[in-house]
Amino acid sequence: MEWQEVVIRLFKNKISLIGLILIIFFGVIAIGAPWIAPPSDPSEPYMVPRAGWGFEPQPPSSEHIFGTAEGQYDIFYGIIWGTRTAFRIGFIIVGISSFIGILVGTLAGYYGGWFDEVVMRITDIFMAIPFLIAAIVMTTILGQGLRNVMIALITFGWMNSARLMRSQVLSIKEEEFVIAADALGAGDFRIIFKHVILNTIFPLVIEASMRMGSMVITASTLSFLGIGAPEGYADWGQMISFARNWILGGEGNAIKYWFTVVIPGGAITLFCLSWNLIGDAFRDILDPKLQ
Amino acid sequence: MSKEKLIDVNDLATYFHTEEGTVKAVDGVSFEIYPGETLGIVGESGCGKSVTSLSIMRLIESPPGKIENGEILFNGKDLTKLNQKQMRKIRGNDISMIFQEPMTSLNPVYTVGDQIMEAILIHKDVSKKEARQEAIDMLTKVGIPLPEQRVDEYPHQLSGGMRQRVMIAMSLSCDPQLLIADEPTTALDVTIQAQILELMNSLKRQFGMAIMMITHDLGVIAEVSDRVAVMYAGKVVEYADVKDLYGDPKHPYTWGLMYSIPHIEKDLERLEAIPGNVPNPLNFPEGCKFNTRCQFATDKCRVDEPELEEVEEGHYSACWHVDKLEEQKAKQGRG
Amino acid sequence: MKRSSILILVLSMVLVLSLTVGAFAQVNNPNTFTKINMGTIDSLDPHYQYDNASSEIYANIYENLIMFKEGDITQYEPLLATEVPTVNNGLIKNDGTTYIFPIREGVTFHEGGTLTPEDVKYSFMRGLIHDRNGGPWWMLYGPLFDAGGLSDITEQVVGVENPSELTAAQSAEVYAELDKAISVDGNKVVFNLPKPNPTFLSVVVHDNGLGAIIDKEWSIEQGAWDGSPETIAEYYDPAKESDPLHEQTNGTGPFMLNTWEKGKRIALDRNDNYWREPAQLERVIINYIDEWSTRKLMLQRGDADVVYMDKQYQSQVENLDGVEFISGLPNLYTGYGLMNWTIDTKGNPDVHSGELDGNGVPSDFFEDINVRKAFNYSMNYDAFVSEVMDGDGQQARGPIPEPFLGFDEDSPVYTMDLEKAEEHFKKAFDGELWDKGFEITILYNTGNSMRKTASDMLKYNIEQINPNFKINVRGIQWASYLDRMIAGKFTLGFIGWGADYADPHNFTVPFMRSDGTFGNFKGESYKEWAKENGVDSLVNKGVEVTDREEREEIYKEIQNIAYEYATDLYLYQPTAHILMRDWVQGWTYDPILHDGIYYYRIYKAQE
Amino acid sequence: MISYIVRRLLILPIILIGVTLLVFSMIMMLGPYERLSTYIKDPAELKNVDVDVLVTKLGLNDPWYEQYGRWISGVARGDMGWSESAGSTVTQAFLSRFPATAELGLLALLPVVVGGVILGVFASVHHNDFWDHVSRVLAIIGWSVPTFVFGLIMLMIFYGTLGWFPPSRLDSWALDIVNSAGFINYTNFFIIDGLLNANFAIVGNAIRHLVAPVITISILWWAFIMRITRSSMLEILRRDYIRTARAKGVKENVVVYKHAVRNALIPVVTVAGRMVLGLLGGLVITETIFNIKGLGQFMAQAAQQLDYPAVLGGTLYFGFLLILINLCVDVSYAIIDPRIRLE
Repeated sequence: MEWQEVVIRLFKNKISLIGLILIIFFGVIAIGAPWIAPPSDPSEPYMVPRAGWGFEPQPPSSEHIFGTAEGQYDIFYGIIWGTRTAFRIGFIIVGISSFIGILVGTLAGYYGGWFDEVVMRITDIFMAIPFLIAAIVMTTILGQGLRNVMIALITFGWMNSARLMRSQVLSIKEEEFVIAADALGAGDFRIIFKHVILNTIFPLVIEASMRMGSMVITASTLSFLGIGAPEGYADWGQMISFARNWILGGEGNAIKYWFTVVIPGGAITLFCLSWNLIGDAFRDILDPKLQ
Repeated sequence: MSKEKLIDVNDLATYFHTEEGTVKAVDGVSFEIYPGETLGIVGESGCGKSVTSLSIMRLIESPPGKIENGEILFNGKDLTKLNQKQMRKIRGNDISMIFQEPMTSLNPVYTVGDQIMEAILIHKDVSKKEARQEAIDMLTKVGIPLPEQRVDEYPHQLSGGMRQRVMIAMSLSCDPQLLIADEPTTALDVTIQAQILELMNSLKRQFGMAIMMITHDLGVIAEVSDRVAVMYAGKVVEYADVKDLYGDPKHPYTWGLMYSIPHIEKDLERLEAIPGNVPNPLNFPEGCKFNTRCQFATDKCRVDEPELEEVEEGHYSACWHVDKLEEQKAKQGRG
Repeated sequence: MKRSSILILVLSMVLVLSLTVGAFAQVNNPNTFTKINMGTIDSLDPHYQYDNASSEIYANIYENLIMFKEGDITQYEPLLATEVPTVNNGLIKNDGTTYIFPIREGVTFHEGGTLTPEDVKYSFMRGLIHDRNGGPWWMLYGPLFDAGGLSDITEQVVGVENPSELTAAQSAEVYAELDKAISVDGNKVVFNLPKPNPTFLSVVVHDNGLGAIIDKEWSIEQGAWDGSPETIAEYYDPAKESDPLHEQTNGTGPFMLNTWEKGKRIALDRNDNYWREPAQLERVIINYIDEWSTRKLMLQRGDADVVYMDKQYQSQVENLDGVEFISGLPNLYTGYGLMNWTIDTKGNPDVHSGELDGNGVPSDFFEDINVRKAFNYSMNYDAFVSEVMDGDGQQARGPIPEPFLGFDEDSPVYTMDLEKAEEHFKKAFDGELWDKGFEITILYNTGNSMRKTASDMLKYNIEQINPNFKINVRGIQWASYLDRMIAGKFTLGFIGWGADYADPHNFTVPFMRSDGTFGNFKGESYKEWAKENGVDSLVNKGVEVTDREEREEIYKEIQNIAYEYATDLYLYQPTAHILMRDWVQGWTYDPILHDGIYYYRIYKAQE
Repeated sequence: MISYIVRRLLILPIILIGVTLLVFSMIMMLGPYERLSTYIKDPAELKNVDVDVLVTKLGLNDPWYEQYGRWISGVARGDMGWSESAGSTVTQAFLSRFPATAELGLLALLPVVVGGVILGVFASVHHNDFWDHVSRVLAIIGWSVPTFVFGLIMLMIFYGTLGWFPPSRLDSWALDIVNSAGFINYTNFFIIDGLLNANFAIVGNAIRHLVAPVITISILWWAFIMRITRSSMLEILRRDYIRTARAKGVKENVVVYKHAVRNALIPVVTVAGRMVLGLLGGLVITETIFNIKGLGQFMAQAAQQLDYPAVLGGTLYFGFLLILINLCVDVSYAIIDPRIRLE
């Protein structure tokens, strides 16, 4: 299927259309952040400004339309700039880990033999630790900060792509056109890239779009555990972690601090939802067996 | 003829409503089958022959497929009017079906015995033990050696020919009146093909059922059929006794098929003898649907669609220019 | 059959559900007290433990010779001794170098032994020999031997630096030295101090595990120190896991151990053979739950009687039904910003260029008194007290917190004054700093919002003074925080100290003395300065004199030095609080044990 | 089959040594003083500590291979070391926390897999109609809500407001019974022990405490299983043998549940196996919020405190589990699909 047709179908499918609209919406916010929420200190736009030094979150007001979180961090500012953080986390982690996965999986699948065996055992080793726990260990060791979170999530996030890629390569390796190219004397590198990768990339694209959302959630989980983004950094997970100890309200009013949970929680859920909707629709469109 | 028709298909139309538009897979097809005879339906892939058979079984996926028009009278009952529950009583019991790919038509996770017994248990009031015995008997009848052992094996343990025999055993297990065979031999190699056709012929005599044989292979048709319907683009274009058809085709399409046989070894999938491609089902040409590939096509052919007409006794053809074809045949005969 | 058993199961579940949901008694479980705490218990060995969660358990199981008077940490009452030694009753003799404790009779241990003076001597000797690295025994080595620990003594007596390398003969020699300090005389135990020390009683008092009395015979049976003078090497600095008293207890206190599920829960049962009236509560359960929301819900539902709460969430609980919140309790704690006078700039990202070039700070940045004063003038103390601490607590006036000797509420303190800060910044480094500017990263340990806020305040104010001043605030984990302090790479960061025993000496040493805990992290130039300017000798003098007024003057002087030289940034003394159900009765505040509770006097009743 | 299992078990040591080396080398990125923080959690503990003595005593300054060798030879002797964050030996810490996690995990696995498969089959049968969209979107929403938000909301509703499902594993009164002499702890799985002791109040109480965390986990993973089941079913439903079955006159329900589902389960088993490990990781949050002192919460805590004997022990444990799960997956393939032979 041509890519133009894929795009057209993505727009025709109601479910993926919702997802696309949401992504575009978030994209506009991310690009427009400096105008929507002008930073007070342009050299550190990702540091959320504080409206005071107290702890108790303050409800939405005309000055802080989404209210302030624990520590008087402005939620509106955090959400707007956090959109950029979310895209950055998603694209960088998914991009780099998918790239590593493609490289490792393709080489292992294409060359096979002992090389494949060794590479797959290494993959097994990386997969032997639960993802979240591995990420916690590594982030703790590297220290707090978004960069370190991303390094940790990439380090333990490439194996699925690699295995997927390898199985795709293995199944396509035997097909005629690859063998034909081999016989014609095309170099290894060209064979791999031109034929194998181009013919196997779609399942990986689906997987990647699904992972965009869950990586943002994992990163926010690390923030929730106190080892993610530094305090005050514009990051949705961080904003939710501010809500952690206020989620049950107070003084007989169980939803007194709703805004600390609902607004950042809603943002992260919608973001994750939109990528998943697209990924899901993508799969339906690209899976020839489902036509 | 005096005999009662077993199945009488009248003006059947089955359409698929897709996002891109409506596909008229079967568009006004009529034929009939008498008890004990074999009707061959022949055509290129995509001509609607499989959809016709699935329409009779009422196994068209809906949506997007739908029987839009026509009737299918089976022993006088219109199958298109039955609900699914009534239909299930007929499927596998009165009408059964075997498919092209014996490799994929059997469920890989159940033993062949289980799968044969399933049909028996649905339609006959017998115990499991009896059903098993019947299944073994059926396997014996279709010529599978060591049936007691084979009955507990899984499909992947059998060869392709064996599997097709299992499929036949399964479809005949309830003594159907009509067996629809959808390309039963296409996926098999030539020697096995012959064995399977031989088996079907002998079983037909033994069980006395009618067969609707669907294939793109004129050779197969010649071997087993009594009468033949040639389909092109959702329509029957020629309909005749097998001898008449082979001796004297009355439609340019059939004629094209025939004379391509010697050149490309009976394999019509590629149909190199007839120039041009099968038209896009979403966008059939006006008039006669064969006009884009027909050497005799005239303006009339591009405007009006010919109906199936009796050109000789019992020989029907849908063509404006049967005469031109005759001329051509005469020329070639001389040359 | 199958169906009916499922039905029964479902029905019984419904029954259990409805029963427990429906039950809403006036006072939940009147004889069981449930506390929900955070963190974990380190050890049940009273001589080993040195943390808050453990000392709460020790305090209810074991007893010391004396205890604080209820609600007053300046007065003592007898506990396992029958009298508190004073000069007046003749039990403190020889100018305060001899303390005599008559031992109570008829006290039995939980496992059945009877308390004797020998048990008392054994308990102290065992602890002194253990002296685990990082443990509490330095507090007693000071008054008893004028030393820092067992290794000082072994070096003095036999010249061996590591006590675990002692031979049996050397061990006996060392033991003889230790033995001089404690002796049994009939039913009395006598302590001999090398010189008068006013902190002695506040160290051995109940609340401090090191003074806990254990049963000699029982302990030896369990494999604790065998009482032999020759085995010091074997029992010195024990590993936690091989300590026989790590998870079993045998005290004389009002409660005894039922179960300890490590990291989860500990249950204590009433000691019905207690030598005083038995406690009112039959059982005390302490659960450890780290999630505040869960703790709060359990309190709200009456499933917990007391829960641990961080101060910043008080707005959530102030008006909860059936919940009592008491705050504003004096807390013996000083929080301050530690300034490293000699920063190790090698490979240290926090000093940036590491030089006075506008893009970093030099190693001796905080050695300049003007820089220190400027920083002190740039802190928003009022906002910190009123907003961050919600109005509870106060600005610190130096290392010594209220109500210790030396604390004077009229003493001078810094206030936020950006003009004065500017003035001092201009004078710093002969004006060079003002012209060139600086960039520094100050640190807080992640998860500590108070410290982060204090750092943010400094950043906010100082960056206003001069556009060339740049402060970064960086959160690092406790591991790295610790590492940077030890390695001398710390720049400025907030940290605090809580009381081990009720004496100002416990604060002046770590904060001010050159070899104190924090003094060690302040760099070489501070050490020199503290020695040369008499800070060290002044701190030591504080425990050499016994006269109260004389001591007070010394401590006021120390407070004043901290102010005058702006040695660091003294920020706050917080308050303590407790959050409990309103049916909890008989609770009094004990600033040393807090958040721990002494359950002996507690009972549950609706007023 | 047996020789296959033996061969799989033979690679176990390779994986385990590899994975512990991986984690160990990560830990060795920290300096000795940083790793000391495991033992010193509060500035107060620095009083009178000679940090260098402590570093030497714990051997934190030795070359990495010596430290690793010390650890691995301890493991070979069955001594996994001392966990500072648990306050007990690593083995003890794991044994005491394993039942809580296993009980929760196994109990959650059932609704996750069964519920996910049913949802997936439901959606595939209704392919592209209203119900397909609704169930898909709901499942994706479940997947998109962070666990910590959902868990806290569950706690707020079902404990805070309604009082139905309290946190932790048992109520206090039930814990007293469980800890009493009359109650025999066969397995420390409270449901099973309750049944074995014929004490149904304990069983009821244990179940009550498990409802909320099980739902929290299920919501998250339903989407995962459902998605795989759905696409696998859609593919299977187009297979020829499904048409064969229909042509035999088999009822639609039987076609779907007998002929299609069993075939569609093959990829589901693969991902379910992989999910188990992810699920164990995901328990970190659930256990923290619902105060279940299990392995997930313990591992997170140990990792954050750099309690490396516990982290390494956990790595061993999870590595072992991975091999075991993969083995189970392979064996269940062979059971589901007769074409697969384990050789």
